[in-house]
Amino acid sequence: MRRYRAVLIALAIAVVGIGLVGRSMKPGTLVATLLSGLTLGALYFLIAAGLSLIFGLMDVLNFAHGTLFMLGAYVAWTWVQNPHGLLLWAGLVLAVAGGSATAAWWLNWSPDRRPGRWTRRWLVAVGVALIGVTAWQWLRWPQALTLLLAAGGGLAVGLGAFRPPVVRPPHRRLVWRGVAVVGLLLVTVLLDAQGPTLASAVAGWGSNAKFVSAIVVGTLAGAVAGALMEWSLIRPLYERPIYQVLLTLGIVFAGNEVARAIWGVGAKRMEKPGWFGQPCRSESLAAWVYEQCASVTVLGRSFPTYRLFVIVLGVLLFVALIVLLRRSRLGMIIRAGVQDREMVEALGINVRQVFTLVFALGAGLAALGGVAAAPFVGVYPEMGLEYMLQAFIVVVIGGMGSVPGAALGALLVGLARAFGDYIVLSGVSLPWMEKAVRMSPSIARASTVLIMAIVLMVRPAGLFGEEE
Amino acid sequence: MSALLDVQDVHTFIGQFHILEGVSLRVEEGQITALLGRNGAGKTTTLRTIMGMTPPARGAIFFDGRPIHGLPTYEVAQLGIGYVPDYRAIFRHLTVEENLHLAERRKGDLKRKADFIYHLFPDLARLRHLKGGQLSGGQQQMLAIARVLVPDNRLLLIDEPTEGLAPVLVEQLVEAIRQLREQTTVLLVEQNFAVARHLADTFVIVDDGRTVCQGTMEELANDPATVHRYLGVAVGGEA
Amino acid sequence: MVEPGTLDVRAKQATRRWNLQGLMVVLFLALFPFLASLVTGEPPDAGRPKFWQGLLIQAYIFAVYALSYDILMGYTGILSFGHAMFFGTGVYATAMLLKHAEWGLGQIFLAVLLITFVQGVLFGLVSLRVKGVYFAMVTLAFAEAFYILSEATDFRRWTGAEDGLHGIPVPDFINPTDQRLRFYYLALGFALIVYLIARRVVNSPTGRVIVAIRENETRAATLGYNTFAYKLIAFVFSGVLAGLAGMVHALWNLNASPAVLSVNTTINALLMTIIGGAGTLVGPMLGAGVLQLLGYVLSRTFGPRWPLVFGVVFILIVLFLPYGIVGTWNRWRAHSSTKDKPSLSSK
Amino acid sequence: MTQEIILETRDLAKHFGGLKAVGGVNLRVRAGSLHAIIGPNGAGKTTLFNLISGHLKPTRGQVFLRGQDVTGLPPHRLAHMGLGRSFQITNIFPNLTVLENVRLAVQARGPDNFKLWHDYRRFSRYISRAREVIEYVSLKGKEHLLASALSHGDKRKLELAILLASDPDILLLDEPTAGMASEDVPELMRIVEHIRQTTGKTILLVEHNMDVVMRVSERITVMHRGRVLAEGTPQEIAANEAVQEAYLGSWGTRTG
Repeated sequence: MRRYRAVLIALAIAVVGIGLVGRSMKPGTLVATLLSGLTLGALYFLIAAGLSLIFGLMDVLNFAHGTLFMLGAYVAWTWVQNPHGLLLWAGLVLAVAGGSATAAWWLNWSPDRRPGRWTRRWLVAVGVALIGVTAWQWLRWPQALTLLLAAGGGLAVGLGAFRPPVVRPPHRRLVWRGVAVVGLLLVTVLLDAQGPTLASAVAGWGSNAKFVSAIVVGTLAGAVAGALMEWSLIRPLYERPIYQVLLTLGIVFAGNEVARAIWGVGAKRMEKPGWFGQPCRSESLAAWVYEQCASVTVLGRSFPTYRLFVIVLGVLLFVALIVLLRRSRLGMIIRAGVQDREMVEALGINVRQVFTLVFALGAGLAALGGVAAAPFVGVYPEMGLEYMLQAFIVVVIGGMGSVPGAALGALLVGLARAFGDYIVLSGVSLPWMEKAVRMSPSIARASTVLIMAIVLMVRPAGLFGEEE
Repeated sequence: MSALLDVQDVHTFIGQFHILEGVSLRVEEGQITALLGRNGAGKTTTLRTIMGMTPPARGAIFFDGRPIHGLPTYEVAQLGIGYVPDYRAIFRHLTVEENLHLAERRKGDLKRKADFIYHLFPDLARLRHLKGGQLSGGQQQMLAIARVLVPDNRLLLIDEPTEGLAPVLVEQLVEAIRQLREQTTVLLVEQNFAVARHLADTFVIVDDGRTVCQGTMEELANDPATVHRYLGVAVGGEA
Repeated sequence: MVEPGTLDVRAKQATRRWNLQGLMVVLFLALFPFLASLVTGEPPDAGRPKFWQGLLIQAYIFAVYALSYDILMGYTGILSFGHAMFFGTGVYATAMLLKHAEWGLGQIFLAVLLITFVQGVLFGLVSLRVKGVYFAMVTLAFAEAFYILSEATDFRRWTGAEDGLHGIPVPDFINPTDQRLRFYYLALGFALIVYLIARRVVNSPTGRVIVAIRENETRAATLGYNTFAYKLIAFVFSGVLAGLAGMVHALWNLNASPAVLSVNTTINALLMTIIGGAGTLVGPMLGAGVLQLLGYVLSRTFGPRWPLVFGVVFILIVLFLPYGIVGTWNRWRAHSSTKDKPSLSSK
Repeated sequence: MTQEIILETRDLAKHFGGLKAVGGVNLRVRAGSLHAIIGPNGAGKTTLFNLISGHLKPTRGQVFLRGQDVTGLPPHRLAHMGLGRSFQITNIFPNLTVLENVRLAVQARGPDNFKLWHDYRRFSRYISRAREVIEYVSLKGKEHLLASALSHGDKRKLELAILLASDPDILLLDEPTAGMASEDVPELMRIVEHIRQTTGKTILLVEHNMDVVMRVSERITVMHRGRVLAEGTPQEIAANEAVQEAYLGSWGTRTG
C-alpha cells in the first residue's frame, strides 16, 4: 500500500545511507552516531509534530513554533535559576490574560454594548500602550498596582479584539465562562500574594525535583502561550491566511527580541538533573540505575545518559500522540477536522475550541522539546529559529498534517545531521584526493536542505502527504 | 400552531454574491417538507444558512420559537438540528463506527440508538469497521443520514439524498426517510421530483434566491405548470 | 484595487497625475542635499546634510530591495520567505569580488546579474513546485542554508565566517564617505532606474499575465498560459533586482556580514512591502523610506530595544492596516469616487 | 452530413476512491455541431469536462482531439490546441477590468506573451479584438468596470467572452446559465447560438435547463450515474423512455 511504500522508501534510504557511511566506522562509533541522530530526531519530532498537527487541522502554518520551543527552554532555565523572577512575569501575563478574558466574557453577557469600529481600535491602542508601560515599569512599581494596570490593558485589548455575538450563547455556558474568568483572576491574586514564598521554596529543591517541575512549568508556559496566541492574534485572521503567516513571522521577530531583552544575548546552559549528572561512566544501563552517571558505555564508547532520556521521551510522546489520535474522542475530532472542519461543526462540536486546544497541545509539545533541549544544547535566542527550520524540513519531508510523517521525517533528518556531522568532522576522502577534507558542522546543518529538495522533486506532498 | 422552523425573509451573501434574496419558509413539526428549485436556485445555501455556516446578512430564523440566526454552527446543531450535506461529508479516515461515535452529543447516544440505526441501514452494521473512504456512494449516503440519527435531533436538513444513486438504493433510502418521519421532522432538498412527491407533505420552491411558492405537495402535484416553470422538468413535453 | 496599469480613462489621468507627482518627488530628492544645506547653513557635503543623505541612501537601497520583493508578493501573489538569499548573495558577491579578486565595478555588476539569475532559475525550479505556505517554508529553508554557510568557518578565508568581510576596497570616485554627494546621486539614480525598469516590466504583456496568475491561477492556465514559466520569470526577475540592491548595499556599507542573509533581512522586505502596500511599485519604496526613518527615530528613543517595538508595530499593521499606506489610500480614494457614481458598484 | 469527428473519448473513466464519477464514457463530437450533455445532478458531467480539458487525469480511457491522443495533457497545452472551456462556478479575474479580463484571453493565443520590454497597451490589436468580443457578448459600456463589480448575469457573459477571446475551435461550456435569473437565460443562449452560427465553432454544452437544451442543440448525450444513457437528436431524446425515467426518477414512475 501507498503509505507503507513511503515508509519503506525512507527506511531504505536510511539503511543504505548508514550502510555506506558506516562501513568505515567502528561499531561503537556507529552506534554512538546513531544514538546522536535519534536524540536530534526526538527534538525535531517534538517541534514538527505540533507544527504538522496545527497545520493539518486548521491550515495555519505557525512560523512562531520555534519561538515556543525557545520559550520552553528559557522558562525552564529561569525556573531553575531564578524562580522568583519567573513568577513575577507569570503574574503579569496572567493579569493580561485575565483582563482580556473578562472583556470577552462581558461582551458575551451584554450584547447591546458594541464599541464602534474606531472605539475598538482606540481601545486596542490604549490597551497595548498600558501593557507596554506596565512591562516597562515592571520592576519599579508596586506589584499590585502593576497587575491592576496590566489587567486593565488586557481588558482594553479584549474589548477591542472581540466582536460581541449577535445572539447570546446559552446562559449555562456564560456562567461557566464567568467561573473561569474569576478563577484566572484569583490565581493572579494568589500568585501576587504567595509568589515569593513559592519561589523561595522552589529555590531550595534538589536538582531532580527542579528538573521535573521545570518540565511541567515549561510545557505549561508553552501551552498557555500557544493558546493565548491562537485566541488573541491568530483567530481574528482565519479569513486571511496570508496575513496569518505574516503575523506568526512577526511573532518570531518580536519573540526573539523579547528573549534578548529579558535574558540577554549570550547562551545559557541549564544544569542537568542529578539522575543524569554524576561525573562518572556506567558500564551498562542497569548500573546507571544505581550510579546515575552522566554517561554510559555503549559498545566500548561513552554516550551521555541524558540523551538517552531525550530519545525515550521522544518515543514515549510519539506513542502517546498516536494513542491520543487513534483512541480518544479528541483524536477522532482532529482526524475528522483535518478533512472537513465545517462538517465536524455541523455535528455540534465547537471546533474553534478544539483549535485552541490543539494549538495549546502543539505549543506545549514544542515547549517540552525546548525544556528537554536546554540541558544539552543550551539556551540562546537563536535556538528557536534554528530548530524550527529543521522542523520545517522534517514536515516537508514527512508530509504536512501527518504525525507518523513527522516522526519519520524527524528520524531521517536527525540521522542525516548526526552522520553528516560525523562525515564533515572526520573528513571526506574521495579516491582522487590526497588527504581527507575536513569541514565544520555548519556544512552538515545546511545540507539537510538538500534532502528536502530531493524529496520535493520526487514527491511534492511529502512522504506521507496526500496528493491533491 | 407555531412552526418548528421559521425562516423569515433571509438574505445571504457569499463573498460579494447575493445568493439568497429573501427566502421564507416554515417547517411544521412532524412533517416532511421538500425544498425544491432548479440548480443554483439557492436550496443548499438555504440549508447552510439555517445551520449558520453562511450566516444571513438580513432576516431571522427561529427554531422552536428561539432565534438562531447568528449562532455559530455548533450551537445550532446542539439545539437539535442535524445536517446531511449534498456531498455527504463522510470522514474518510474514520471507520463507520467512529463516524457515528463522533456524532454523539451525549455519551451513550450511539449505544442507545444503535439498534434502531442498524435496523434502518443493515448494511452499516456489516461495514462497521470499514473506513468511511472505502464505502460506496450509496453506503456513504446511508452513513451520512445515520450520523444525524445518533443524537436526539428534532429537525433534519437533508440535501439531495438520492443524487447519483442506483434505483435500488433510492428505494431503500426513501423507505428509510419515510420511517424517520415518525420520529422527527425533515426539511428535504430533492432533485428527483418523483421522490419528493412521494415523501413530502408540504413543499417550498425557491428560485433565484427567493421563495416563490409554498403549499402542500398535493397542490403542487396538480399544478404541472408550476412544476415545469420552476423545476424545469420538461421531458416529454413539446421540444 | 485601482492600479495605474488599467486601461481605464480615469486611470490614465491618474497615471499622469502620478507621473507629475512622482516627478516632483524625484526633483525634491535630487535637490535635497542643497535644500538641506540651505536650511542648516552647512555645506551639502558635510555635517547634517551629509548625515541625512546617508539615511536616504540606505532608504534608496532598501526601496529597490522592497520593490523587488513586491514583484513576487504583490504582483505574482507568491509568498517567499527567502528573499534575503538574493540580497545577501548580491552583497557577498560584490564584497568578495572587490576584496579578493579586485574586479572592476562593471564586471562585478555583470557577475552579480549572472549569479543571481542562475540562483533564481535553480531555486525557482525546485521551490515553485509547491504552493502557498509550502513555498514560504521551502524558500525560508534555502535562505537559511545560505545563512548557515555564510557563518561556516570552512570558508573564513573568503567570507570571513561570522565576522563577515570588512573594509571592502571600493574605487575612490564613489567612496561613500569621501564622495557622499556623488554616492547619493548614484543611489538615487539606481533606485529611479530600477523603478522605471520594473514599471515597464509589470506593464508588459508578461507582467499582465503575472498579475492574472495572482488573480486566478487556474483560469490563467486554462487560457493557455504556462503559469509555471511566468512564475519562474517573476521569481528570477525579482531575485536579480534584489541581488543588485545587495550590490549597492555592499558598496555603501563597505562590508558584508551574515546578517544580510538572515531571516530578519527577509522580514524587513516584508515589513516595507506591508507598510507601503503590496501590489504597487511605489508602496514598497515608500515603505522602505518610512521604515528607515522609523528605525532611526525608534533607535534614538528606545535604544537597543527598538527592534522589539518594531515587531509590535509589524503585528499591529498586519492586524489593522493590511493594505498598507498606498493600498489604504487607493481604497479610500476608490471608495470616495464610487460614492459619487453609484453605477460603479454592483447592485 | 458527414462531418469529421473533432473530439472523441474512448472508455473514459474517473474514480474518486470508491466513487465511480465517470465510468467508461464514449463520446463523439462532430466538428461544427452544438452537442449538449445533460443528466441529473451528480451524473458526472462536470467530471467528464474536467477530464477532457485536462484538469483531471482519467483513471482509464483516452481523449482524442482531431484524432490525436491528448489524454493527460495539462490545461495550458490543450488550450493551445484549440480547446477552451468555461466553468460552472464563475471563474474570472476579479480585480481586473472587464477589458483586461478579455484582453488577457486574446493575448494568450498571440506570440507576444514573453515580451518583457514593451508596454502592453502598444499591442493594440489585442485591445481592439477584446473590444470586439465584449461587444459580441453585449457587455459594451462595461469595459472599465472591475469584473468583481459585475452582476451575476454579466459575469456569465464575461466568462463566455473570455472563452471566446482565446479563439478556441471547441468550446466546452459548463452550465453557462447556472445561477442566472431566468429572464436573462434566453439572451445568453442567443449569444451561444449566434457564436455557433457565425463562427462555425464546435460547442459542447453541459446544461440543466432542458428547455434551453432542447431548443438549441443538434445532438444530445444523456448521462446518468457516470455513464451514457442515451444519445440522439432532441426529438429522439425527448421520446426516450429511459431518459424520462432518469429525470423523473425511475422509482417514481412505477409507484407514483
